[in-house]
This record gives sequence, C-alpha cells and structure tokens, in this order.
Amino acid sequence: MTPTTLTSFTPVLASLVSLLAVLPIVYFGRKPNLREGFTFLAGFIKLGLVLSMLPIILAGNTIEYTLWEIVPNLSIAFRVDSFGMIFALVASSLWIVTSLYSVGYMRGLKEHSQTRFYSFFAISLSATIGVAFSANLLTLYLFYEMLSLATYPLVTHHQDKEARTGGRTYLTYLLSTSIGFVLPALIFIFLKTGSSMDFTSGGFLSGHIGASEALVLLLLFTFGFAKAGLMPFHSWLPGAMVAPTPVSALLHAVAVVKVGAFCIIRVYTGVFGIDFLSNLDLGTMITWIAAFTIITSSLIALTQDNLKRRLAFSTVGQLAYIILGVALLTPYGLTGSMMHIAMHAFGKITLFFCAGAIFQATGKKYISEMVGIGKRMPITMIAFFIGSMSVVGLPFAGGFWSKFYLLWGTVSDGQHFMLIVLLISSLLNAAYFFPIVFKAFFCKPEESLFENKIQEAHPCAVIALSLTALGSIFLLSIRI
Amino acid sequence: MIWAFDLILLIFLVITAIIALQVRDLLSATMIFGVYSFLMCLFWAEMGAVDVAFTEAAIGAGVSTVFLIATVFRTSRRSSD
Amino acid sequence: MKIIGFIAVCITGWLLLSAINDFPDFGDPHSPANGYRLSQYYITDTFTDTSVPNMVTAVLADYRGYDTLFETVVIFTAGIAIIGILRRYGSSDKSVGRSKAFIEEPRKDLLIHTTCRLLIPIIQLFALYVIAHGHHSPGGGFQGGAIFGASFILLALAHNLKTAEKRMPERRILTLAGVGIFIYAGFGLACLILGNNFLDYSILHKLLPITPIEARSHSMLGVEIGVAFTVTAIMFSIYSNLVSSSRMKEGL
Amino acid sequence: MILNIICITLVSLGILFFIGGALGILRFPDYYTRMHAAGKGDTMSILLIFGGIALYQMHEVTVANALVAGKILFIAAFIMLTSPTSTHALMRAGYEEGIRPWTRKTKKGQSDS
Amino acid sequence: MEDFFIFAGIAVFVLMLPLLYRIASGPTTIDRLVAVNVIGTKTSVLLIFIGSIFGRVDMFVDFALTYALLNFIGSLAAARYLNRVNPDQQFSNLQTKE
Amino acid sequence: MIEQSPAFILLAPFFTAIFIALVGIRFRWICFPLVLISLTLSVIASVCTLFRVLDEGTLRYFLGGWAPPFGIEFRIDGLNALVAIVITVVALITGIYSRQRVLAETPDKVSQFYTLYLLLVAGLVGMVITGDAFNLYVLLEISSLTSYGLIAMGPKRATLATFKYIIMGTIGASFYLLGVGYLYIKTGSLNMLDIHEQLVANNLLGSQSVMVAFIMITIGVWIKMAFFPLHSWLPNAYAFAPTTTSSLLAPLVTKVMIYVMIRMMLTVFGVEYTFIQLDWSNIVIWMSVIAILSGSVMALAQTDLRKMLAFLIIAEVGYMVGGVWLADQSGMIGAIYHIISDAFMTLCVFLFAGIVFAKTGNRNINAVEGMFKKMPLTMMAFIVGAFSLIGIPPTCGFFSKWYLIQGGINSGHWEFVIALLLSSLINAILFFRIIEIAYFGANPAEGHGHHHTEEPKRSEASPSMLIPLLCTAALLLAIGIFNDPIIRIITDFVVATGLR
Repeated sequence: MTPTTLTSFTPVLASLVSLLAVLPIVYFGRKPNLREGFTFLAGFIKLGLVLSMLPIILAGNTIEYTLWEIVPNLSIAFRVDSFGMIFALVASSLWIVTSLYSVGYMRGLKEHSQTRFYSFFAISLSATIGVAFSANLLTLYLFYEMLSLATYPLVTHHQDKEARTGGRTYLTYLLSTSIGFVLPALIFIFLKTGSSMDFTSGGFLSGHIGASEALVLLLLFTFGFAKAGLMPFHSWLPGAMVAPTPVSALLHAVAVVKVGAFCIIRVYTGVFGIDFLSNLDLGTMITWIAAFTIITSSLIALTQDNLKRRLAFSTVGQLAYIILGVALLTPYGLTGSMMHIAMHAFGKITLFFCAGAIFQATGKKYISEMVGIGKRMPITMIAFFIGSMSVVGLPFAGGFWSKFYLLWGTVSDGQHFMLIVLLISSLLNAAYFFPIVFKAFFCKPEESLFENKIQEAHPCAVIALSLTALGSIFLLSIRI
Repeated sequence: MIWAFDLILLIFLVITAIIALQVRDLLSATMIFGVYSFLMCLFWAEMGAVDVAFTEAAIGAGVSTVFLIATVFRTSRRSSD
Repeated sequence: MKIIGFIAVCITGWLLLSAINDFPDFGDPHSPANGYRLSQYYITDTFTDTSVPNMVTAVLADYRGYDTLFETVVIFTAGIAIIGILRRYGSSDKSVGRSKAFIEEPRKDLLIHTTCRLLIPIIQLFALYVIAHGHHSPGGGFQGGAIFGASFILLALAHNLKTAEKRMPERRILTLAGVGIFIYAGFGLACLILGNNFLDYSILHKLLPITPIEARSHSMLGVEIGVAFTVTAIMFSIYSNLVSSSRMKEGL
Repeated sequence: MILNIICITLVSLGILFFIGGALGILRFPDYYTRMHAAGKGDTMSILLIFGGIALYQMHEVTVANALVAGKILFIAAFIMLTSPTSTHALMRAGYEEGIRPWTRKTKKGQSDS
Repeated sequence: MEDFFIFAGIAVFVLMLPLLYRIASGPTTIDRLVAVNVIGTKTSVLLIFIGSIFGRVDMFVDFALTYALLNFIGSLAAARYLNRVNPDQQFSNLQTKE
Repeated sequence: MIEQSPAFILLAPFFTAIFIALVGIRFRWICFPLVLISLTLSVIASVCTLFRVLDEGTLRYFLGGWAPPFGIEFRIDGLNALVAIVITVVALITGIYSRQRVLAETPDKVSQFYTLYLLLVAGLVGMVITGDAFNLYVLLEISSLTSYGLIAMGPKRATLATFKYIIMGTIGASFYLLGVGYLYIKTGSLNMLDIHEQLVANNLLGSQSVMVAFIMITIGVWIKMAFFPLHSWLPNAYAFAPTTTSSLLAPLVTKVMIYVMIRMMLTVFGVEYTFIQLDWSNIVIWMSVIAILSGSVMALAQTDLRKMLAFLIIAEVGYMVGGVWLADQSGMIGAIYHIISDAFMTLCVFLFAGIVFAKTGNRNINAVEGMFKKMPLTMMAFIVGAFSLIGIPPTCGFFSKWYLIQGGINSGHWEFVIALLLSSLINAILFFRIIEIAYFGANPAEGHGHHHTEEPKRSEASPSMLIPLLCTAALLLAIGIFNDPIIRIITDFVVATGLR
C-alpha cells in the first residue's frame, strides 16, 4: 500500500477540543464535579480523536488540513504523521491520568482558583496537541508561544513571592528565546526559501542556504526552543517547580519540555533534513552540548535535597538525551529519541506524581525528610521505584528500550565518547534515584510522624500514579 | 517691488524681532510684536500681496495685540527668561 | 536649553537659505509659481468662471473654498477650545486670587467714551463694507469679521466688559459662530443635495433665477458673510474669555 | 502739474513735522514731553501728508478718484480723532502710575524715571 | 512723481529709526507704547505711499483706513492695562531693564 | 448618493460638531447620541469608500467641481481608505467609551468636548483623504488645535503639557508648511500628484530646494509624530489628558502623521527620489533603532501607567518610521499594516488605562492590583492588547512585526531586526510586570501561600466602557487572523508605487 495523504478535520478538532472545553469549565466554575466532569469528557474525546487517526497513520498514511492562509504562501496547517502521533498519544493519554491525579491533589490540598487551573490546563493541552500536529514552522511557532503563555498562570498558581520569581524566570527564558532566536530564524528561512515552510521528511533547506548560515540557524533553533532545557537555557525548569505538582508533572515532565524536544527533532528532521546536517557535519557540535548538559545536570541533581528540584534537574539531563539522540543523525539514534519522549514521559510523570502525593499526604518536600516513608506509603514508593527504573533505563521498564536504541545509535556511529557519557549518566541517574527508594523502605523513620500505619494520599492520586507506573512497565512490551 | 523699501523693511523686521525677544517686560514685548506686525503688513503690501496685507492689518493691529495684552493681564507680566 | 534652541534655529536658517541659489529670481513673472498654468489660469479665467473681479477672493472662496471652510473652522475651533479650557461656570469667586492686584473700578473717562461712541459705528460700518466689497477689492469675511469683532473689543475697553456683554452675550456668541459655519457649509451641503459635488456652487442657480456663473458669485458673498459671522463672534469670545479670568464678569 | 507741486509741498511739510516728532521722541528728557512731541507733531503731519495725497488723487476728476480722496481724508480725520485720544489715555495711565513730570531742577539720574 | 513718493517713503522709514531706538531702550514701558503708536500712524502713511507708487491707491486705502481705526485699540488696551493694575503689584514700569 | 461617499466620511462628524456647538449647551443629553450617529455614518461611508476603491480603483472627488490642480480633490486609494476606516472605527469605539468619562471629568463642558472631539475626527479624516498638500496643512492645523483643546481640558498638570505640545506642534506644522512652500516655489502647484508630475517633468528632483523641502516636510512630520529626538511633548500630553482624549489621540495622531510621511515620500517625491537618489536609509534606520530602544527603555522606567504606554508609542513610531525607510516592499507593507494594528493595540491599552483610572482614581501601575479577580473581562481584553504589542501570534501585532522583520532581513538592516526583537522583549517585560501586579498584587505574601482570603467582589466597569474595550480586543484578534485581505490591499498599493 502506497502512502497517501488524506484531508481531514480531525487533527484540528483534536487540538481544539480542549480549548472548547474551557467554556463549560469556566461556566461551571462553581460546581466542581461538573467542571471536572467536563475536563474528563474533553480528555476522552481528545484521546478518542487521536486514537481514531492511529490506524491511518499506522498504515503509513498522513493526514493534512489547511485552515487558512495567514501570510501569503504561509498558512495555518495541520499534518499528522507517525512521529507527531506518538507525541499526541502520550500527551493526550497522560492528560486524562493527570486530570485524575489533579482532582485528588487539588481537592486534597483545597487549593484556590481551581477553575482557572483546569481551564489553563486544557488550553495548554490544546497547544501541545497543536504542536504535535502542526504542518509547518509557523503553526508550530504559534502553538509553541501559546503553550508558553498558557502555562504561566499554572506555574504561578500559588500567587506568592516564590511563584512570582519562578514565573518571571519561566517567561523570561521562554519568551526571550522564542522571540529572540526562533522568530528571526523563522523569518530568515521564509525569506530564503519563499516557500510554505512545510515540514518534509528530507528537509527543505538544503540548496537554499550555505554552511555558515545553516550553522547559525541550527544554533538559533536549538537554543531558541528553550523548553528543551538545553544548557545554558535550562534554569527556568527548576524555577518552575514552584507550580502545583500536577502541573509540574504533566507540563514539566511531559508537555512543555517534550514540546521543546519535539520541536527540535521536527526542525532537524523536517526543516534541515538529516542528510543536509550530516553533510555539513553539524551534529557533532550539538552532541557535545547535549553531553555536557547530561553530565552537568546529573551532577547537580545529585546535590539537590528538594525532591521536585532533583526531578527537575533529572529532566534536564533526560531531555539532553533526546537531543543527543537526534544529533547523532543516525536512524537508531532518532528512534531512540522518539521513544525516549514517550518512555521518559511515563517514567517522569510517575516520579512527579509520587513527589506530589508525598507532599499532599505528609507535607514533606525534602528528600532528607523522607527516610522510612515507604512504610507509610508503600504503593507510592513502589511506583516511584518503577518510575526511577524506567528513567535510569533498567530492563524492567519502558526506559530500557529507548536507552538501548540511543546506545546502539552511538555505537553504530562510532561515537564511543558519547557511549561513555550515556553510561556514566545512567550510573549517575541510578545514584540519585535509588538512595531515595532505599532509604524509604529500609531505614527507620526518625520522627514519630511516621507511624507504621499505611496512610496514602487522596485515592485519585494513588490511582493515577499507579496507572502511570503500570504504563511504564507496559511500554516495555512495545517495540517500534 | 521697490527694492529700497524691501531692504529697509527686512532690516527693520530683524531689528524688531530681536528687540521683542530681548525685552523682559512682556507688555512691552507685546507692543513690539505689534510693530513687527505693522512692518509685516507693509512688507506684504509692498510685495503686492494686498489681501494678505489686509488680513495682517485687521488681525495684527486690532486683535492680536489686544489678545496678548489680555493674556498678560491674566497671567504675569514678568518673563522668566 | 536656550543654546539648543539657538543651534536649532541656526541650522534651520542655514537649511532654508541654502536653497536660495536654486530659486527663481525675486518677483520673476516666469517663475513656476507665477508662470505655470495654475496662476495663468486664475488670472485669465477667473472672471469668466465666476464673474468675480478679485481673483484672490475667487480662489479663496471658490477654487479652494474647501480650504477656506476649514480655515474658518480653525478659528471656530480656537474659540471653542478656549471656552473649553478656560471657561469656569458657576459663581464662586474663590479662585480669582489676583483680584487684589487690580483696581476694581477704573475711572470713567469722558474723552475716551466720546471718541469710542463716535468711532465704533464707523468701524462697524467699515467692517460691513469690507465684507461686502470683497469681490472687488481686498477684503472679505475674515478681515471684515476681525474688524467687526474689534469694534466689540473696543466697546469693552472703553466702558467695561459688562457693557459689551450686554450687546454680545455668550450664548449669542456661540450661536453666531455656529451659524456662520453652518452658512458656509450649508452652501456646500445644498450643492451636494442638489447633485453636485460638495461646494460646487454652480448648481445653486436652480434655486434662484440666475446663471450658474452668477450663482458662484452670489454664493461667494454668502460664504463670506458666514465667515464674517464666525470670525466676529470668536474674536470677541476669545477676548472676553482671556481677559475676564473666564468668568465673564470683569476684565480689562 | 500745479497739483503735483502742491502735493509735494504738503507731503514735504508733513515729513518735516515728522522729523520734529522723531527728534522730540529721541531727545526729550521725559515721557510726558516725548508724548507731547509725538502726539502733536504726528497729527499735524498726517493731516498735511494725507491732504497732499488726496489732492494728488484728483489729477483726474472722476467719481472713483473722488471716493479714494475722500477715504484718504477720512483716514486723516480718524487719526486726528484717535491719536490724541490714545495719547491722552497713555498719559493718564502714566500719571496715575505716579510718574512725576520732569523739571529742570531734578537731577539727571531721576529725570529718566 | 513716483520717485518722490519713494524718497518720501524712505524718509519716513528713516524717521522710524529713532522710534525703534526708543522702543529698544525704553526706559519706561509707556515710552515704548508711545513709540509704537507713532509707528502705527507712520505705517498708514507708508501704505498710502506704496499705493501711490503702484498707482492703486484705491486698493491700499482700505487697509490704511483699517490701521487708522484699529491702531487705536492696541494703545487703548495697553493704557487700560496700566490703569487697571496696581502700581505696587505690577512689574515696575519705572525700571529700565536689559 | 454613493458617489459622494468620500465627502460623507468627513462631513458627518463635521456637521454634527457644529450642530452640537449650537444646541449642545442647552440640551446636554443630545450630544452623545448625535456623536454616535455621526460616527456610525462616517464608518459606513468609509467602508463604502473602501469597497468602491476596490471596485473602481483610485477615487477622485473634486471639491467645488474644479479639476485639480485648480481646485482641491480627495484622492483615495487603498491606503487612504484603510486608514480612514481605522480612524472612524477608533473614533466610534472611543465615542461609546466616552459616555461616562466625559460626564465625570468635564461635566460642564460636554458640548465643547464633543465639538472638539468630532472636529478632531474630521480633521484627521480630512488629512487622510485629501490629495492636496496645502489642504493637508489646514486640516493638520484643525486636528492639532482640537487636540490641544482636548488635552488641556484635563486636570491641572495637563495645561503645562499642552503648552509644550503647542510649541512643538506649531514648529512641526510650520516646518511642513515651509516644505510645501518650497515645493510650490519650484513647481507652482499644490496638488500632490501634480507636484510629483512637475518634479519629474521639469527634472527638478536633483535641485537643492527640493531637497530642503523634503527635509523640512520630513522633520515637521517627525515632530508631529514624536519620532525619537523630537518626542518630548508626547508623554506628558498623553498621560495627563482626560481619559477619553488620550484614548482617541494616542491611537490616531501619530499614526496619521506616519500616513502623511508615507504619502509624501511615495506620492509626492516618489520612490526613486526618496530611496535611491537621497539614500538616507541608513541614517534614518539607525535613528529609528535608537527611537525603538530608548522608547522601550524609558517606558520601563515609568511608574505612571499611561506615561509608560505613551513611551511605548514612541517606540512604535520608531517601528513604523524604520519600516518605511527600509526601502523594501515587505518593510513598507509591515509599516502600513502596523499603522492599522498599532492604532487598535494602542487603543486597547489606553482604554484599559482609562478604566483603571476611572475605577481606582490612581495613575500608578500598582492601581491594577487584584484586577484579575475584580475585573476578569477587562484584564482579558488588556492581555490581548498586551500580547499584540509584544507580538505574540495570532494577534495583529505579530503579523506586522513579521513583515517588518522580513523587510529588515531583506534589505540587510540587521540592526533594525535586532531592535525590533529587543523591543518585543522589553514590551514583554513591561506588560508582564503589569500582569504580575494584577495577578499577585504589588507585594505578594511570603512563602508558600495558600492564602484563602475572601474572594473580592467582581466589579467590572460599566458596559459603556467595557464593551468598547472588548470590541477592540476582538478586533485585534480579527485583524490578526484575517490579515490576508488587508495585506492584499496594502500590497497592491505598495506595488503600484513601484517600490521593490
């Protein structure tokens, strides 16, 4: 069967459905059950829409839809291919789980302004799916900006001084890089090619620009999508951890940061083209930057006592894996990167859920306070263990596959140094995760607060984190 | 076009303008501005722009001086610079 | 600040003078401004077009009547703006802080009274002459209106503001000013309603038993009268607002 | 021709009076005296000059010229009317302000005020 | 005859010079006012001269008339001003500044 | 009657202004409905005109029936028609908005206010639709005089600001007039197109006096539009004016002057002369770069909300001047499109500032504290305006910036591109500072706050102020999303001038 292109409104709907859900969410703001009902409804519809396109994509087809021409030769257009599909699937399925979790978390903590929280959550998801399904650079940029802005109220949900500082850092990094780096790069490409900037599998830049221009553009894009957290543009991520945990979980382990990585992969593959990049030998430099980020962030993570911050630095490192995988410019590396988006999403969201659950049940934020907590919250800590296994890349969870492909990619490309970097970093990952688990289960609690009674967090939260932990294990059985 | 008148008038205009700027007493400056307007009117007339001269005569002699005096009356007679 | 101003003036002056070499000779009848078809057309065709011998009036009130309409509006605007800024309604005399500085009742002066009684009617008569005679000699609505307004100012100066106010109360000022512009713009609107372009007076011959060319001439007179109304009213209004601390009570 | 000569004579006489007025304004010691020179001299000279020019207009006796001559005489009449009045008003203003008239006995330093 | 008027005009202009001097030097405001008043009358004379030179006195006479009528208003306004303002409150008229 | 539509754009507000001056003193209630009716008529007429232009090409309307160059004409092409629509629509929106503020701020001068208001609109429209260089000056005077009056009707400090404005504005207008005078000396004509034809036909473009005329006109217009070193009148004038006034002046006056600059450069002097023969692009673009940066930075230093916005206008003027002088097709398109979008953006934020002032009586930025809770709709509209000023898609600010940057890259003026991007970032900082204050309060609580203070009552501004604001925000989005037809009209105009 030859690959064909279908025209369908479904991708647009898939993106819009959560945006439309904002209206009932705001309207029923005073009735929490109804409001969250709509959130779930939108989530399921979204997942359904995404799933409905899955068979078509698996058959090797693509779906396209052009909304309207917004600048001559340049339109708001949607396109679904396999890569976008993976991302959309991950994001939309995790949204439902996160909604479940956030019901438990937000109600458990009696947070304020929950309506605002749910509505902006929905908008962010809309933007995420939009990024996944966008067909050209302009659409991508549009949704990328929308995501940055829609997550701002979520990051600063607590409306206190700390939140303000975090929010400031967040916006400063994201907006300055996107306006300062991506936008000019975008316009420059548009001028050089004069085309519609549609992503094509082989890239469309080759032949239009020279080597030095390509280098500049590449750097502009790589650092411009600062959501990917490549050093030195990473420090918004730990700062943004002031957000409520569901936000950190979904947005800063899945949606936002993965959007950054996703955009970079899209640009490398769809705009520059792997061949073009490898001809010019531009990948090596990026791999070095990524390798540096990986090692540094892992080392920083080791020193963090705040659990969420440790997770955040771990995320920075893991994102750099994805970048490194792409920058290897080999098929295996690329596959590894794409898989790592999904695998890491499940693993890291579990970890965040656990951190949130611990905070909600005990009010503890710091790792040093969590000694012996496993006796009190066994399910949570088991899920945490599974999640960390996935992130470290041990062969009991989904993370194994992606790491495997990444390693394979380095080997097949002969980049042994990168192999060593990956291995060292995996060891470091283990070093900053497993002590937590170990202490949780095998050390005696210091304070009387930890009675040997099992006292988990809000049931919704526990269900959610179990689901994602199971998901991580389940992903082991999938091979792409 | 009478070149002699032209010359004299232009010189006088410049002199009057400088005097009007130099004087610190605003009432005097107002009156000197009136002289400037007389000369201006003569200048227009001498160049043959009769309608303009007439307007200058009607406005400059009758009305604008009085307006300026009224303004000085209601504000201050002292110039700050 | 003064030095900056001086430098700016010098630069501007130098810039303006630097182009002088380029100019046509002073008073050259063949310079573009004089010899070009525009001026020639006005000189040769004005009378046949409009039957007004004074071509300046014809250019002002007909060829470029739209400009003149808005020049009248400039004066109107100035008056309204001054009323808007300065006029203080109500009777509380608190803010007339400088009233001590003024001698309240200026002495009556018989000589000035008598002269003004003699002069004011003549000035007004002359103003009317200037308005009406604009077709043939320099003059017209602006000048006539200014002279007419000046006569009221003279009245206020010779007696006091109240006397002049009696002749020309504030309400009447505004009415006069508005009516003046309405006369002018109304001529234009009438043309527009009858089917021609705005201010194309020739169509007005349908209303009166005259030829289109005469219609232009007569309309110009009407327009000048409108201008004169506005200018008269606004001139006095500005004076009375300025001089009376915006209370219309006492002044110079 | 005779008209021209009369006209020239009158105008020259007027200018002579002007010279007097100007000298007075330039040289007289205080403001009352200066005003005196200006008011008197000017009124006279304007009467003479305008009379001369009005006559000059009549070299062709037509209605239009007569009108113009009449207007010129009117101007002279008005100036005769207004000039003394304004002089009077100004004089009065100065007097009420307390400027004392100059007399020979005052010292030079005070004479100017 | 035109030449005569030109010379007469120049003479009147020259006679304006002392007046300008008086205006510039003062010493009192009223001195300046007087000089301005005189310049006003001279202006109307000059206008008539210019009209005679051009041979179109009928045109110029109108605004010479305007001058004659309106010059009065300015002087009167200034005089009224001086009458109305208390001597001790105002900027001294007696001073020679500059 | 349709062929009279260009005249009606101007005549509707004009006649109503005079009528209000006549009867408004006695019947105060009649002013507001009359204003609305006349402005609606004007909007309809301008839209009609635009459609006629699209159908028939350039419209010419001879006033008094005299063909140019003997008489005055309205000469309307795509550019004028668009700008005229912008003016009338902004005036209508502000007109609705003015209902309460005028009664509150100038209760005893309602009729004078509305007279001046409508005359200002008439003046601005007249400047835009006229095809005569001197007529433009006359209407420039009308709009300046009315705006002096409108600003000075504000509170005490407005008077001094107005005085500064009068001085600068008069100098600017005189410069313009001098320039037109020089052109008249050289060409003997006042009609814009005729001047151009004479300049080309008589081969006058190289002469010194034409260059002086060009400089004078440009500098005069720069003063009126508050281009950077000549901007000092603007901030105080706009900050201390009555709220309605500043929300009418801020969007329109500077934009119309930029229109005049474009008209003079493209129609009167022509593309070849302006960009090729003179070739001052480099200098002017550096000036605009400085304007953009200094305007933005000075805006950062302000604590007065409206003053901050006023400094932003200065930066925006830099955008447009730079865009025009890029001598590039997309730069010109961007500049013209920015006229439209900036008018509405500025309108939006100034309406917001007016509402804040009306609600709190405070000029300071901190007055917006807690607005998210109290006035969510107002804040939403403001955020749209702010996003547009920052340049976030899909608001119209993004697209104008898109074209401007495109022009900058195309013509190789990277400094302009960098300035644009930097100023976007500074705008982002500026507006997020306000949003933060509105969201967190001026001094948020320390530590992890779960402060469940009682929800403050919702108290939106009255509908007559809120609806215009929301309309403006909606317009911003609409102009941005459906920019294509507008861009097409502008492109047609720019291509017709021969700019490449």
